[in-house]
Amino acid sequence: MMGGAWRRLKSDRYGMTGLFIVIVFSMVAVCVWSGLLGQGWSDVSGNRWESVSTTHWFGTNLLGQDILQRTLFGTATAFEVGLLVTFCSTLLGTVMGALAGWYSHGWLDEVILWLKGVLDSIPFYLFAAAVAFALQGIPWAMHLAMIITFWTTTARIIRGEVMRIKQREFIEAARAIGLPSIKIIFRHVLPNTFHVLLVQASIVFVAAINTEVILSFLGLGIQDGVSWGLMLAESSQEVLAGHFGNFVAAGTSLFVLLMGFNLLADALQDALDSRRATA
Amino acid sequence: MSCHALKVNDLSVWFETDSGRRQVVDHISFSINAGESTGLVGESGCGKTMTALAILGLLPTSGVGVSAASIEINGKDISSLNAAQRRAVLGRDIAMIFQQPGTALDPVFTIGHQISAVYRRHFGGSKKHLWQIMLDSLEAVGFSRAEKIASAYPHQLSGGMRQLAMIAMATVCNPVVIIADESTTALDNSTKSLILKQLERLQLQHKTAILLISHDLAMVRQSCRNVLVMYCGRLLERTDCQSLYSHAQHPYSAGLLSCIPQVSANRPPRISAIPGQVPSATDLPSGCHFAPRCIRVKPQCQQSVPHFDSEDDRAVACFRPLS
Amino acid sequence: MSTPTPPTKPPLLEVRNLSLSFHQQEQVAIDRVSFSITAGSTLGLVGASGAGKSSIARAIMRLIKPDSGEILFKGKNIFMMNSQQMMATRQRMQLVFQEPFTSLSPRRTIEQSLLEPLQHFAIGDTNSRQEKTRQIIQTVGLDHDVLRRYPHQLSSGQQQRIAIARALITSPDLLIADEAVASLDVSIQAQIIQLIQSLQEELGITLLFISHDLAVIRQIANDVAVMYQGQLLEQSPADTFFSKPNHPYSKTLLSFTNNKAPTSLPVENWRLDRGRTTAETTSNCVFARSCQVKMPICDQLEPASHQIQYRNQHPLGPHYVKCHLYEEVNTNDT
Amino acid sequence: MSVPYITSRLLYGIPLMLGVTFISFLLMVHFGPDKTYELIGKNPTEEQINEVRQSLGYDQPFLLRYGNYVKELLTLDLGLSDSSGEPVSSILIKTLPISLALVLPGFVLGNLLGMALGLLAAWYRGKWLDKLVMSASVVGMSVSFLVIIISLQILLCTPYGLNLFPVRGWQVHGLGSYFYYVTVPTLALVLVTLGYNTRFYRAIMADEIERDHIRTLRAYGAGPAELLFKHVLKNSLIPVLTRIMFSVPFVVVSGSLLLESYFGIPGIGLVTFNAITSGDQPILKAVVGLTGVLFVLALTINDMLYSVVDPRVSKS
Repeated sequence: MMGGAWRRLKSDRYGMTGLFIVIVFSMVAVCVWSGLLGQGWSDVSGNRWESVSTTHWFGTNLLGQDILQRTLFGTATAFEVGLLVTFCSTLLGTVMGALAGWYSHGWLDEVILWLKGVLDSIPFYLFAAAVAFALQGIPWAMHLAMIITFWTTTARIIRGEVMRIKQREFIEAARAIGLPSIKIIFRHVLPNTFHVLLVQASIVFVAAINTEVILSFLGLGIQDGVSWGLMLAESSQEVLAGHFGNFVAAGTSLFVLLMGFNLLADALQDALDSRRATA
Repeated sequence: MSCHALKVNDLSVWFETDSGRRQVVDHISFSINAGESTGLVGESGCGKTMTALAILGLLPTSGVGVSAASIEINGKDISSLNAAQRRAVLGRDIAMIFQQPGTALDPVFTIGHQISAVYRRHFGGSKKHLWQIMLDSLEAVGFSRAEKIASAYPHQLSGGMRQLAMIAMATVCNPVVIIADESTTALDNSTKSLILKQLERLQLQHKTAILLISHDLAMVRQSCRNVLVMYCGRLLERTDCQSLYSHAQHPYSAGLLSCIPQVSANRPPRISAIPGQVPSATDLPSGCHFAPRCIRVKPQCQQSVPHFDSEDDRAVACFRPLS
Repeated sequence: MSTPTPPTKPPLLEVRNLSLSFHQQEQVAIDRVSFSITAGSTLGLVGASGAGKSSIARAIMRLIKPDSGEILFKGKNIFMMNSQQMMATRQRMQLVFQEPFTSLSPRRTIEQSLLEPLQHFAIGDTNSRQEKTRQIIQTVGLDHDVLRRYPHQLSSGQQQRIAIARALITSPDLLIADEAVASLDVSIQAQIIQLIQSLQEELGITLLFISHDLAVIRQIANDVAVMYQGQLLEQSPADTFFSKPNHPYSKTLLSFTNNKAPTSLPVENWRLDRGRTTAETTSNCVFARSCQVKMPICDQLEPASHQIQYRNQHPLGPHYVKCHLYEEVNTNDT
Repeated sequence: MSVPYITSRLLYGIPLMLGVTFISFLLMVHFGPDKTYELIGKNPTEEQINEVRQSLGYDQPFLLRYGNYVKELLTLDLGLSDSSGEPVSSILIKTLPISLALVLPGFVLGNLLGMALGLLAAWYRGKWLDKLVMSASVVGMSVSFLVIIISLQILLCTPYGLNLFPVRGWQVHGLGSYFYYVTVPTLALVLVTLGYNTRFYRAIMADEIERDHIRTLRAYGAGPAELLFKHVLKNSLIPVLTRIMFSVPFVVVSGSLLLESYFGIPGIGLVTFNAITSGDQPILKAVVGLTGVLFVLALTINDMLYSVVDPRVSKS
């Protein structure tokens, strides 16, 4: 089944382009983490607002820091935020969604739905501000805010899938031989939500990177280190004076990576579509 | 016999796929006279529904190919009409009843609104007039409290009632031809036979021609005069119902008949089955498509396609027909 | 012709006064249903959709909990069993569903699906389990190479054979088939009926065969039970039922099958494909509204289930009818 | 729409409102920063500290403080702003109209355009037009809000571009000046939402077009206009309504937050932004609590609209 999906993905030009982009960027991130790239992001290596040259490919910023180095380091930051938020919120969303769906219309489902409803009712940026307000000084406030709000969508999708799968006869067949619920969920229910999860995870990844930019601009984002969001926030002061280095470097990187993920998510959706897989 | 209610001439339907053409309807021709019912039988996946959708021109335009020499209703060719001209014919001269009564009607409009909209589209008229026409058609299919049904939404009716409402919608313009595609398959046996009775009664009244598509030979036997047997996109046998059941000529027809369990006071004989299964449209056997499952197969069957005489009243596409 | 079953033989499965309502939908699913199946015989449970047939199957498998009543398997009430006894009982009864495709777990190979019950009940070791799957695949008329495939790679007929194989792999005493041939094409349906018939002969399995189609029931069942709106209206040996049905509803069902349906009935009165809500009163006969031979008493009093006594005919088994018409005959006779 | 249905919907909203207010209370009041030391002088005595804590209500039990917070929200008696000393409620009343005037045009246009493009793409599903619209919307979805704002500013408001509109600010006196200041923010809002909206509406409409009852209508001679504008639109109203209701907080609140802080427009967004940066608790807790409550109210109304739109809803 997965083989067929991979075959369909491979024949999708846009999807493969997306995958290529994502792989290139994640390799940059890995290089930054292992100390091969972007280590000079905070060094003052030139004068303020130097223009493009062979030593500074994208010029320098206000403080004379190399914009290329900062962009490369920002890639790693983007992946840190993306991976952490995606992993935690997907895990939380899957557990909550599976519980709510399996015990649908029970008290547990009601409680989870209520919690989801409450979290969905507070506009996200305000919620992030509130979390940052409550956790003053803690650098993970932004990540926490994203995880707390992003799991609800995953949970809603998984709940719906589980409720749909629960109706299927193969679940009744498993219950008829007395298989305990937990085994049924892990063996027969969750594997059938895998394709939905994969697509949803790539959407969450995009949302996380996108949100980091806005939160950084609002002063609620990354506390130490540098990110594309911080660079864009910086650039908003500079563009009026005609310094486009930060804006072009961070804006383009952000666009290309998000585009790559969006293309990949679309292609995954098509390739893993169960209706096409059964046809 | 000069003018048939419905005359289909050399109709083909195929899917364009990555792996090439998938022929789902393969050059079929048939005709139905006014006031007669013809059954189109065969197992699922043999092209029955595709035939119906192609006649009405309802197949999607991308990825699907349709060709026909002509499709005539009362002698008028509808296969060459443009979209707007075709819309003027659909519902007025030819109507279709679908398989799933649960989803075939729009859930957010009342039954009455949907039926009168069909009539208004083709003939217009005042609101009062439309309402009366609609009530008449509901009463004609057997509803005694038509007004109540008219103001109901589809979800408020049972499956059988929805299908009856669908029949009212099909008959409101008094069409020349009605195509019923597995219209009773989703219903209980009891509801099924009541609905067939209503359809037969309306047919007698209005001299409508009916193409009854079904996999259920028992049902076709009850309500049709002629029968077409279809397999893998081709017609294998055409005959009147009586002769099909007394002596079917094609081995496939005979096989299908022997598959039907019978209700009888004495314990019936053991059922017999056709071995194997319908091949997929991507992997059709050469020659006669039925040859691999046929008990009377001979070498010739796998090499060439047996001729099917499209003009004759009785025809069979077989090199070794049963008597 | 089957030999008459001696009345002393204890039934494999006995259902007593089973009742069940779906409170959320306010539907009466099962209303005081009692019947029994002797070992080795086949009971055909017939009725329109929504009559409660599937609910009975699910209650027997303990997939849903009835409101009241008892289900006895080999004389033991399954609701009183501890988990160990229940585990042993579950191994002895199995279920086959209507939809072949959704019966099989889509992301597991056929072999994994077949091995699951064996592993769960800890039957045999790894080798003997694999041997068993090969055997059972042959029993249902398929080749070994389907074991490595996934459900969506098989045709619906093959899928249903696999579903039957999975049900048979623990060598159960009771097999419940819930509309197991209803969604299949005629030629595939005939093949599956043939398969079930040969399984009956070779394995002597006891079968509860649920269907809305009397013609299919005629092929397979020794006894017939008719359900209507949650109640059991008639139960009799198949040969008796098909030659001389007693309950007016049974007669209607048979006449529909032979297409001798009455057309005079206003269609709003067809309540044949609808269930009964909990709000509706049960102080009358449930079939009274659609009955063609209704008497005044039918609207006032619910008939009891009576056993029909035969004088001349050799009884093939007990024959129960829940209708006022036969109450009178019976009281006159005794 | 029946009375019990309305009541049940209203009752369903109550636990949600309690939850929303409770969470904002927890985050901003209970776990929020302790303001005692900002209000007192150097080397305070124990007594002074207690006095200030008492005046701030810190000595009261948890539930009572929560109760007071809910009461503040209900009576709109929200205290004074830390930074300006003005009553919070009058700040909100003053700035709300500006925010609405700023984001509503973009919100409405973004949805209308998205709907039109989605309908077009769904109707020509699989054709080149569909592919074009879908590719464009993926591009649109991949551009960050901030990048769009900065790009538009460069292109339209600076000498590096066309230099047609003001770089920032909001001096609105009439319709002319309104258009002068609102155009660039509106364009930004439309561009950032259009990709998502188009995809969403296309998915909904494409599903509806595939429905059996649409095939029935085709079989009975209904033309494309009748299919699309009568049946497809009416059947897709529920997801569309939900979408609009759910996107209100995102677009109106988040949109105004970002646009106003960027363009320096004195609406609620800017007030909130300043409150975030300066830690002005009375304003933040009022904004978060009120938007949450308003959102729950909107959802409740939304649920009620369902039963008007779809006859199946009030039954189940």
